[in-house]
Amino acid sequence: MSVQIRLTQGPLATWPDTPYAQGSGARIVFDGVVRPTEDGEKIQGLHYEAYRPMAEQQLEIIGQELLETHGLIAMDIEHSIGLVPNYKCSFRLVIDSKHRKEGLAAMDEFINRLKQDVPIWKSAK
Amino acid sequence: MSVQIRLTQGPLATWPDTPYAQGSGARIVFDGVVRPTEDGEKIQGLHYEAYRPMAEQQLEIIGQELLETHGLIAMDIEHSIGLVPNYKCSFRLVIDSKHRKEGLAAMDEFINRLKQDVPIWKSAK
Amino acid sequence: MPQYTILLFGPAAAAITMDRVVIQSAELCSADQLKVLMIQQFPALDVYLDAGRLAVNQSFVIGETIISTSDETALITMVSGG
Amino acid sequence: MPQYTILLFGPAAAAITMDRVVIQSAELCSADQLKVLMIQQFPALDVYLDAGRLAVNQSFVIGETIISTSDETALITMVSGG
Repeated sequence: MSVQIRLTQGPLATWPDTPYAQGSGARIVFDGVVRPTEDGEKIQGLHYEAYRPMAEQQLEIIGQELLETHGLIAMDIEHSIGLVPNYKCSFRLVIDSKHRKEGLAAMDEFINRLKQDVPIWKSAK
Repeated sequence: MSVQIRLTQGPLATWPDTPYAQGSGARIVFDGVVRPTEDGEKIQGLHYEAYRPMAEQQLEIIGQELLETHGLIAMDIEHSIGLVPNYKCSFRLVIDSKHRKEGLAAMDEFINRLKQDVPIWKSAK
Repeated sequence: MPQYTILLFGPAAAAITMDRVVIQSAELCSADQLKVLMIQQFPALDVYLDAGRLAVNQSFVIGETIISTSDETALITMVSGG
Repeated sequence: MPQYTILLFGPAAAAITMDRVVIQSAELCSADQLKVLMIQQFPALDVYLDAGRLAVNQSFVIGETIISTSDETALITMVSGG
Protein backbone atom coordinates (compact mmCIF):
# COMPACT_ATOMS: atom_id res chain seq x y z
CA MET A 1 0.00 0.00 0.00
CA SER A 2 1.52 3.27 -1.07
CA VAL A 3 0.68 6.88 -1.84
CA GLN A 4 2.83 8.87 -4.27
CA ILE A 5 2.59 12.68 -4.46
CA ARG A 6 4.06 14.98 -7.09
CA LEU A 7 3.66 18.68 -7.78
CA THR A 8 4.93 19.21 -11.31
CA GLN A 9 5.86 22.43 -13.12
CA GLY A 10 3.58 22.94 -16.15
CA PRO A 11 1.24 20.44 -17.83
CA LEU A 12 1.39 16.75 -16.89
CA ALA A 13 2.73 14.13 -19.27
CA THR A 14 0.21 12.35 -21.48
CA TRP A 15 0.56 9.26 -19.39
CA PRO A 16 2.68 8.51 -16.29
CA ASP A 17 3.38 4.90 -17.26
CA THR A 18 3.20 3.77 -13.65
CA PRO A 19 3.02 -0.04 -13.69
CA TYR A 20 -0.05 -1.64 -12.13
CA ALA A 21 0.44 -2.12 -8.40
CA GLN A 22 0.87 -5.72 -7.26
CA GLY A 23 -2.58 -7.24 -6.67
CA SER A 24 -4.45 -4.59 -8.63
CA GLY A 25 -7.54 -5.82 -10.47
CA ALA A 26 -8.88 -2.37 -11.29
CA ARG A 27 -7.03 0.79 -12.17
CA ILE A 28 -9.00 4.00 -12.36
CA VAL A 29 -7.39 7.15 -13.69
CA PHE A 30 -8.77 10.65 -13.53
CA ASP A 31 -7.32 13.41 -15.72
CA GLY A 32 -8.43 16.98 -15.11
CA VAL A 33 -8.11 18.79 -18.43
CA VAL A 34 -7.97 22.57 -18.94
CA ARG A 35 -10.92 23.76 -21.02
CA PRO A 36 -10.64 26.81 -23.30
CA THR A 37 -13.31 28.82 -21.49
CA GLU A 38 -13.63 29.91 -17.85
CA ASP A 39 -16.88 31.54 -16.67
CA GLY A 40 -17.86 31.96 -20.31
CA GLU A 41 -14.64 33.82 -21.23
CA LYS A 42 -12.06 32.47 -23.68
CA ILE A 43 -8.75 31.76 -21.97
CA GLN A 44 -5.26 30.63 -22.98
CA GLY A 45 -4.83 28.35 -20.02
CA LEU A 46 -4.86 28.19 -16.23
CA HIS A 47 -2.13 29.22 -13.84
CA TYR A 48 -1.85 27.16 -10.65
CA GLU A 49 -0.28 28.47 -7.45
CA ALA A 50 0.27 26.29 -4.40
CA TYR A 51 1.23 26.73 -0.79
CA ARG A 52 3.61 23.98 -1.60
CA PRO A 53 4.62 22.25 1.66
CA MET A 54 1.04 22.29 2.93
CA ALA A 55 -0.42 21.18 -0.42
CA GLU A 56 1.92 18.18 -0.47
CA GLN A 57 1.11 17.37 3.14
CA GLN A 58 -2.66 17.64 2.58
CA LEU A 59 -2.53 15.45 -0.54
CA GLU A 60 -0.57 12.87 1.45
CA ILE A 61 -3.00 12.99 4.39
CA ILE A 62 -6.08 12.64 2.18
CA GLY A 63 -4.45 9.90 0.10
CA GLN A 64 -3.39 7.85 3.12
CA GLU A 65 -6.80 8.25 4.75
CA LEU A 66 -8.69 7.10 1.64
CA LEU A 67 -6.21 4.29 1.00
CA GLU A 68 -7.05 2.97 4.44
CA THR A 69 -10.79 3.59 4.61
CA HIS A 70 -11.42 2.16 1.13
CA GLY A 71 -8.82 -0.61 1.32
CA LEU A 72 -7.02 0.56 -1.82
CA ILE A 73 -3.71 -0.86 -3.03
CA ALA A 74 -1.99 2.26 -4.33
CA MET A 75 -2.62 5.89 -5.20
CA ASP A 76 -0.57 8.17 -7.42
CA ILE A 77 -1.42 11.87 -7.23
CA GLU A 78 0.06 14.53 -9.50
CA HIS A 79 -0.90 18.20 -9.76
CA SER A 80 0.50 20.94 -11.96
CA ILE A 81 2.00 24.17 -10.67
CA GLY A 82 2.39 27.19 -12.96
CA LEU A 83 0.87 27.59 -16.39
CA VAL A 84 -1.11 24.79 -18.02
CA PRO A 85 -2.32 25.59 -21.56
CA ASN A 86 -5.80 24.69 -22.80
CA TYR A 87 -6.41 21.00 -23.59
CA LYS A 88 -3.58 19.88 -21.30
CA CYS A 89 -3.77 17.85 -18.11
CA SER A 90 -3.37 19.74 -14.82
CA PHE A 91 -4.26 16.99 -12.36
CA ARG A 92 -4.04 13.22 -12.45
CA LEU A 93 -5.16 10.68 -9.90
CA VAL A 94 -4.33 7.00 -10.39
CA ILE A 95 -6.02 4.51 -8.07
CA ASP A 96 -5.17 0.80 -8.03
CA SER A 97 -7.57 -1.41 -6.12
CA LYS A 98 -8.72 -5.01 -6.07
CA HIS A 99 -12.15 -4.19 -7.42
CA ARG A 100 -13.64 -1.14 -9.06
CA LYS A 101 -16.27 -0.19 -6.47
CA GLU A 102 -13.85 1.03 -3.81
CA GLY A 103 -11.71 2.74 -6.44
CA LEU A 104 -14.61 4.72 -7.89
CA ALA A 105 -15.83 5.75 -4.44
CA ALA A 106 -12.35 6.83 -3.37
CA MET A 107 -11.84 8.82 -6.57
CA ASP A 108 -15.00 10.84 -6.08
CA GLU A 109 -14.15 11.47 -2.44
CA PHE A 110 -10.55 12.41 -3.20
CA ILE A 111 -11.52 15.06 -5.72
CA ASN A 112 -14.09 16.53 -3.33
CA ARG A 113 -11.41 16.78 -0.66
CA LEU A 114 -8.91 18.24 -3.14
CA LYS A 115 -11.34 21.01 -4.02
CA GLN A 116 -11.94 21.75 -0.37
CA ASP A 117 -8.75 21.25 1.59
CA VAL A 118 -5.69 21.41 -0.64
CA PRO A 119 -4.11 24.89 -0.86
CA ILE A 120 -3.86 25.21 -4.64
CA TRP A 121 -5.43 28.14 -6.49
CA LYS A 122 -6.03 28.58 -10.18
CA SER A 123 -6.34 31.78 -12.16
CA ALA A 124 -7.32 32.18 -15.81
CA LYS A 125 -4.63 33.37 -18.24
CA MET B 1 -20.17 12.86 -29.36
CA SER B 2 -18.78 9.47 -30.32
CA VAL B 3 -18.49 5.90 -29.16
CA GLN B 4 -15.56 3.77 -30.29
CA ILE B 5 -15.62 -0.02 -29.86
CA ARG B 6 -12.75 -2.45 -30.28
CA LEU B 7 -12.39 -6.17 -29.57
CA THR B 8 -8.66 -6.84 -29.53
CA GLN B 9 -6.78 -10.14 -29.69
CA GLY B 10 -4.71 -10.62 -26.51
CA PRO B 11 -3.85 -8.06 -23.81
CA LEU B 12 -4.52 -4.37 -24.38
CA ALA B 13 -1.71 -1.88 -24.89
CA THR B 14 -0.42 -0.07 -21.83
CA TRP B 15 -2.15 3.09 -22.93
CA PRO B 16 -4.28 3.81 -26.01
CA ASP B 17 -3.01 7.37 -26.43
CA THR B 18 -6.42 8.61 -27.58
CA PRO B 19 -6.28 12.43 -27.51
CA TYR B 20 -8.72 14.19 -25.19
CA ALA B 21 -12.04 14.76 -26.96
CA GLN B 22 -12.83 18.38 -27.85
CA GLY B 23 -14.47 20.06 -24.86
CA SER B 24 -13.37 17.41 -22.35
CA GLY B 25 -12.67 18.71 -18.86
CA ALA B 26 -12.49 15.30 -17.20
CA ARG B 27 -11.16 12.05 -18.57
CA ILE B 28 -11.78 8.91 -16.55
CA VAL B 29 -10.12 5.66 -17.52
CA PHE B 30 -10.89 2.22 -16.16
CA ASP B 31 -8.45 -0.65 -16.70
CA GLY B 32 -9.54 -4.15 -15.78
CA VAL B 33 -6.39 -6.06 -14.86
CA VAL B 34 -6.01 -9.86 -14.71
CA ARG B 35 -5.10 -10.99 -11.20
CA PRO B 36 -2.98 -14.09 -10.58
CA THR B 37 -5.68 -15.92 -8.64
CA GLU B 38 -9.25 -16.88 -9.54
CA ASP B 39 -11.53 -18.34 -6.85
CA GLY B 40 -8.45 -18.83 -4.69
CA GLU B 41 -6.57 -20.86 -7.33
CA LYS B 42 -3.34 -19.69 -8.95
CA ILE B 43 -3.79 -19.07 -12.67
CA GLN B 44 -1.59 -18.10 -15.63
CA GLY B 45 -4.16 -15.77 -17.12
CA LEU B 46 -7.72 -15.52 -18.38
CA HIS B 47 -9.09 -16.60 -21.73
CA TYR B 48 -11.90 -14.47 -23.15
CA GLU B 49 -14.42 -15.77 -25.65
CA ALA B 50 -17.00 -13.53 -27.29
CA TYR B 51 -20.09 -13.93 -29.41
CA ARG B 52 -18.42 -11.29 -31.46
CA PRO B 53 -21.08 -9.54 -33.57
CA MET B 54 -23.49 -9.40 -30.65
CA ALA B 55 -20.79 -8.29 -28.16
CA GLU B 56 -19.84 -5.40 -30.43
CA GLN B 57 -23.45 -4.47 -30.93
CA GLN B 58 -24.22 -4.60 -27.20
CA LEU B 59 -21.17 -2.49 -26.33
CA GLU B 60 -22.26 0.07 -28.92
CA ILE B 61 -25.86 0.12 -27.63
CA ILE B 62 -24.81 0.54 -24.00
CA GLY B 63 -22.20 3.15 -24.91
CA GLN B 64 -24.59 5.26 -26.99
CA GLU B 65 -27.28 5.04 -24.33
CA LEU B 66 -24.96 6.19 -21.53
CA LEU B 67 -23.40 8.88 -23.73
CA GLU B 68 -26.86 10.33 -24.16
CA THR B 69 -28.33 9.88 -20.68
CA HIS B 70 -25.20 11.23 -18.94
CA GLY B 71 -24.39 13.89 -21.54
CA LEU B 72 -20.87 12.57 -22.12
CA ILE B 73 -18.56 13.81 -24.86
CA ALA B 74 -16.88 10.57 -25.92
CA MET B 75 -16.43 6.95 -24.95
CA ASP B 76 -13.74 4.53 -26.04
CA ILE B 77 -14.36 0.88 -25.19
CA GLU B 78 -11.83 -1.89 -25.71
CA HIS B 79 -12.06 -5.53 -24.62
CA SER B 80 -9.62 -8.40 -25.10
CA ILE B 81 -10.46 -11.64 -26.85
CA GLY B 82 -8.30 -14.72 -26.35
CA LEU B 83 -5.58 -15.16 -23.74
CA VAL B 84 -4.61 -12.32 -21.40
CA PRO B 85 -1.75 -13.17 -19.04
CA ASN B 86 -1.74 -12.16 -15.37
CA TYR B 87 -1.05 -8.47 -14.65
CA LYS B 88 -2.18 -7.41 -18.11
CA CYS B 89 -5.17 -5.29 -19.08
CA SER B 90 -8.19 -7.12 -20.54
CA PHE B 91 -10.71 -4.27 -20.62
CA ARG B 92 -10.41 -0.52 -20.91
CA LEU B 93 -13.08 2.14 -20.81
CA VAL B 94 -12.18 5.77 -21.53
CA ILE B 95 -14.82 8.40 -20.81
CA ASP B 96 -14.42 12.07 -21.71
CA SER B 97 -16.94 14.44 -20.18
CA LYS B 98 -17.23 18.09 -19.24
CA HIS B 99 -17.17 17.37 -15.53
CA ARG B 100 -16.26 14.34 -13.48
CA LYS B 101 -19.63 13.58 -11.87
CA GLU B 102 -21.35 12.32 -15.02
CA GLY B 103 -18.22 10.46 -16.08
CA LEU B 104 -17.93 8.55 -12.79
CA ALA B 105 -21.63 7.69 -12.79
CA ALA B 106 -21.50 6.49 -16.40
CA MET B 107 -18.41 4.40 -15.71
CA ASP B 108 -20.01 2.51 -12.85
CA GLU B 109 -23.17 1.94 -14.88
CA PHE B 110 -21.27 0.83 -17.97
CA ILE B 111 -19.35 -1.83 -16.11
CA ASN B 112 -22.52 -3.13 -14.46
CA ARG B 113 -24.14 -3.43 -17.89
CA LEU B 114 -21.01 -5.06 -19.34
CA LYS B 115 -21.10 -7.74 -16.67
CA GLN B 116 -24.76 -8.38 -17.32
CA ASP B 117 -25.51 -7.95 -21.02
CA VAL B 118 -22.37 -8.31 -23.12
CA PRO B 119 -21.76 -11.86 -24.41
CA ILE B 120 -18.15 -12.29 -23.36
CA TRP B 121 -17.06 -15.18 -21.17
CA LYS B 122 -13.81 -15.70 -19.33
CA SER B 123 -12.17 -18.94 -18.27
CA ALA B 124 -9.09 -19.39 -16.09
CA LYS B 125 -5.94 -20.77 -17.73
CA MET C 1 -40.97 -30.03 -38.89
CA PRO C 2 -39.04 -26.97 -37.68
CA GLN C 3 -35.38 -27.48 -36.83
CA TYR C 4 -33.47 -24.85 -34.84
CA THR C 5 -29.74 -24.34 -34.63
CA ILE C 6 -28.70 -22.61 -31.41
CA LEU C 7 -25.18 -21.25 -30.97
CA LEU C 8 -23.40 -21.99 -27.68
CA PHE C 9 -20.52 -20.16 -26.01
CA GLY C 10 -18.38 -20.26 -22.91
CA PRO C 11 -19.36 -22.67 -20.13
CA ALA C 12 -22.39 -24.06 -21.98
CA ALA C 13 -20.31 -24.91 -25.05
CA ALA C 14 -17.62 -26.42 -22.82
CA ALA C 15 -20.17 -28.53 -20.91
CA ILE C 16 -21.23 -30.50 -23.97
CA THR C 17 -18.11 -29.78 -26.09
CA MET C 18 -20.24 -28.44 -28.92
CA ASP C 19 -20.47 -24.89 -30.20
CA ARG C 20 -24.08 -25.34 -31.36
CA VAL C 21 -27.03 -27.68 -30.89
CA VAL C 22 -29.78 -28.62 -33.32
CA ILE C 23 -33.24 -28.80 -31.77
CA GLN C 24 -36.21 -30.63 -33.34
CA SER C 25 -39.63 -29.17 -32.67
CA ALA C 26 -43.18 -30.17 -33.65
CA GLU C 27 -43.99 -26.53 -34.51
CA LEU C 28 -42.53 -23.00 -34.43
CA CYS C 29 -41.43 -22.17 -30.89
CA SER C 30 -41.27 -19.17 -28.60
CA ALA C 31 -37.95 -18.50 -26.85
CA ASP C 32 -39.30 -20.03 -23.63
CA GLN C 33 -40.55 -23.15 -25.43
CA LEU C 34 -37.21 -23.52 -27.18
CA LYS C 35 -35.39 -23.46 -23.84
CA VAL C 36 -37.65 -26.27 -22.57
CA LEU C 37 -36.86 -28.35 -25.66
CA MET C 38 -33.15 -27.68 -25.21
CA ILE C 39 -33.26 -29.05 -21.66
CA GLN C 40 -35.20 -32.13 -22.83
CA GLN C 41 -32.82 -32.87 -25.69
CA PHE C 42 -29.57 -31.79 -23.91
CA PRO C 43 -30.07 -32.31 -20.16
CA ALA C 44 -26.47 -31.21 -19.47
CA LEU C 45 -27.49 -27.68 -20.49
CA ASP C 46 -30.10 -27.47 -17.73
CA VAL C 47 -27.94 -25.52 -15.28
CA TYR C 48 -26.97 -23.00 -17.97
CA LEU C 49 -30.49 -22.46 -19.26
CA ASP C 50 -31.76 -21.40 -15.86
CA ALA C 51 -29.92 -18.09 -15.90
CA GLY C 52 -29.53 -18.09 -19.67
CA ARG C 53 -31.31 -15.92 -22.21
CA LEU C 54 -31.81 -16.47 -25.90
CA ALA C 55 -30.59 -13.93 -28.41
CA VAL C 56 -32.11 -13.76 -31.88
CA ASN C 57 -30.13 -12.04 -34.61
CA GLN C 58 -27.73 -10.69 -31.95
CA SER C 59 -30.39 -9.16 -29.71
CA PHE C 60 -31.90 -10.47 -26.50
CA VAL C 61 -35.54 -11.51 -26.86
CA ILE C 62 -38.30 -11.92 -24.30
CA GLY C 63 -39.72 -15.38 -23.61
CA GLU C 64 -42.87 -14.97 -25.71
CA THR C 65 -41.00 -14.09 -28.90
CA ILE C 66 -41.67 -16.61 -31.68
CA ILE C 67 -38.39 -17.62 -33.28
CA SER C 68 -38.01 -18.39 -36.97
CA THR C 69 -35.74 -21.28 -37.93
CA SER C 70 -33.84 -18.92 -40.23
CA ASP C 71 -32.97 -16.54 -37.36
CA GLU C 72 -29.46 -16.66 -35.93
CA THR C 73 -30.26 -17.94 -32.46
CA ALA C 74 -27.80 -18.13 -29.54
CA LEU C 75 -27.88 -19.13 -25.91
CA ILE C 76 -26.33 -16.38 -23.78
CA THR C 77 -25.51 -17.89 -20.42
CA MET C 78 -24.31 -15.75 -17.51
CA VAL C 79 -21.59 -13.53 -18.98
CA SER C 80 -18.27 -12.77 -17.29
CA GLY C 81 -16.39 -10.14 -19.28
CA GLY C 82 -14.38 -7.26 -17.87
CA MET D 1 3.75 43.26 21.71
CA PRO D 2 3.14 40.17 19.55
CA GLN D 3 3.60 40.60 15.83
CA TYR D 4 2.28 37.97 13.42
CA THR D 5 3.32 37.34 9.82
CA ILE D 6 0.57 35.64 7.79
CA LEU D 7 1.28 34.18 4.35
CA LEU D 8 -1.16 34.97 1.56
CA PHE D 9 -1.81 33.09 -1.68
CA GLY D 10 -4.00 33.21 -4.75
CA PRO D 11 -6.85 35.75 -4.86
CA ALA D 12 -6.07 37.19 -1.38
CA ALA D 13 -2.45 37.87 -2.31
CA ALA D 14 -3.56 39.36 -5.65
CA ALA D 15 -6.14 41.62 -3.96
CA ILE D 16 -3.52 43.51 -1.95
CA THR D 17 -0.52 42.60 -4.15
CA MET D 18 1.36 41.26 -1.14
CA ASP D 19 2.34 37.68 -0.40
CA ARG D 20 2.21 38.23 3.38
CA VAL D 21 0.86 40.69 5.92
CA VAL D 22 2.26 41.64 9.33
CA ILE D 23 -0.36 42.00 12.05
CA GLN D 24 0.18 43.87 15.33
CA SER D 25 -1.66 42.56 18.36
CA ALA D 26 -1.90 43.63 22.01
CA GLU D 27 -1.56 40.02 23.15
CA LEU D 28 -1.27 36.45 21.85
CA CYS D 29 -4.25 35.69 19.60
CA SER D 30 -6.48 32.78 18.73
CA ALA D 31 -7.03 32.05 15.04
CA ASP D 32 -10.44 33.74 15.17
CA GLN D 33 -9.02 36.82 16.89
CA LEU D 34 -6.24 37.03 14.33
CA LYS D 35 -8.76 37.01 11.49
CA VAL D 36 -10.59 39.94 13.11
CA LEU D 37 -7.33 41.89 13.38
CA MET D 38 -6.54 41.10 9.74
CA ILE D 39 -9.84 42.59 8.62
CA GLN D 40 -9.26 45.70 10.75
CA GLN D 41 -5.75 46.26 9.47
CA PHE D 42 -6.37 45.07 5.85
CA PRO D 43 -10.04 45.76 5.02
CA ALA D 44 -9.51 44.56 1.42
CA LEU D 45 -9.04 41.02 2.82
CA ASP D 46 -12.54 41.01 4.34
CA VAL D 47 -14.19 39.06 1.52
CA TYR D 48 -11.43 36.42 1.59
CA LEU D 49 -11.45 35.96 5.35
CA ASP D 50 -15.14 35.05 5.42
CA ALA D 51 -14.60 31.67 3.76
CA GLY D 52 -10.92 31.57 4.68
CA ARG D 53 -9.24 29.37 7.25
CA LEU D 54 -5.93 29.80 8.98
CA ALA D 55 -3.24 27.15 8.75
CA VAL D 56 -0.52 26.92 11.36
CA ASN D 57 2.65 25.06 10.48
CA GLN D 58 0.91 23.71 7.35
CA SER D 59 -2.17 22.36 9.13
CA PHE D 60 -5.64 23.82 9.42
CA VAL D 61 -6.50 24.96 12.95
CA ILE D 62 -9.83 25.56 14.65
CA GLY D 63 -10.81 29.11 15.66
CA GLU D 64 -9.93 28.74 19.34
CA THR D 65 -6.33 27.68 18.71
CA ILE D 66 -3.84 30.13 20.22
CA ILE D 67 -1.18 30.97 17.67
CA SER D 68 2.46 31.60 18.55
CA THR D 69 4.26 34.38 16.68
CA SER D 70 6.96 31.90 15.72
CA ASP D 71 4.46 29.58 13.99
CA GLU D 72 4.31 29.59 10.20
CA THR D 73 0.82 31.02 9.72
CA ALA D 74 -1.07 31.21 6.41
CA LEU D 75 -4.47 32.34 5.23
CA ILE D 76 -6.06 29.59 3.10
CA THR D 77 -8.88 31.18 1.13
CA MET D 78 -11.29 29.10 -0.92
CA VAL D 79 -9.09 26.73 -2.93
CA SER D 80 -9.58 25.91 -6.61
CA GLY D 81 -7.18 23.16 -7.63
CA GLY D 82 -7.93 20.25 -9.89
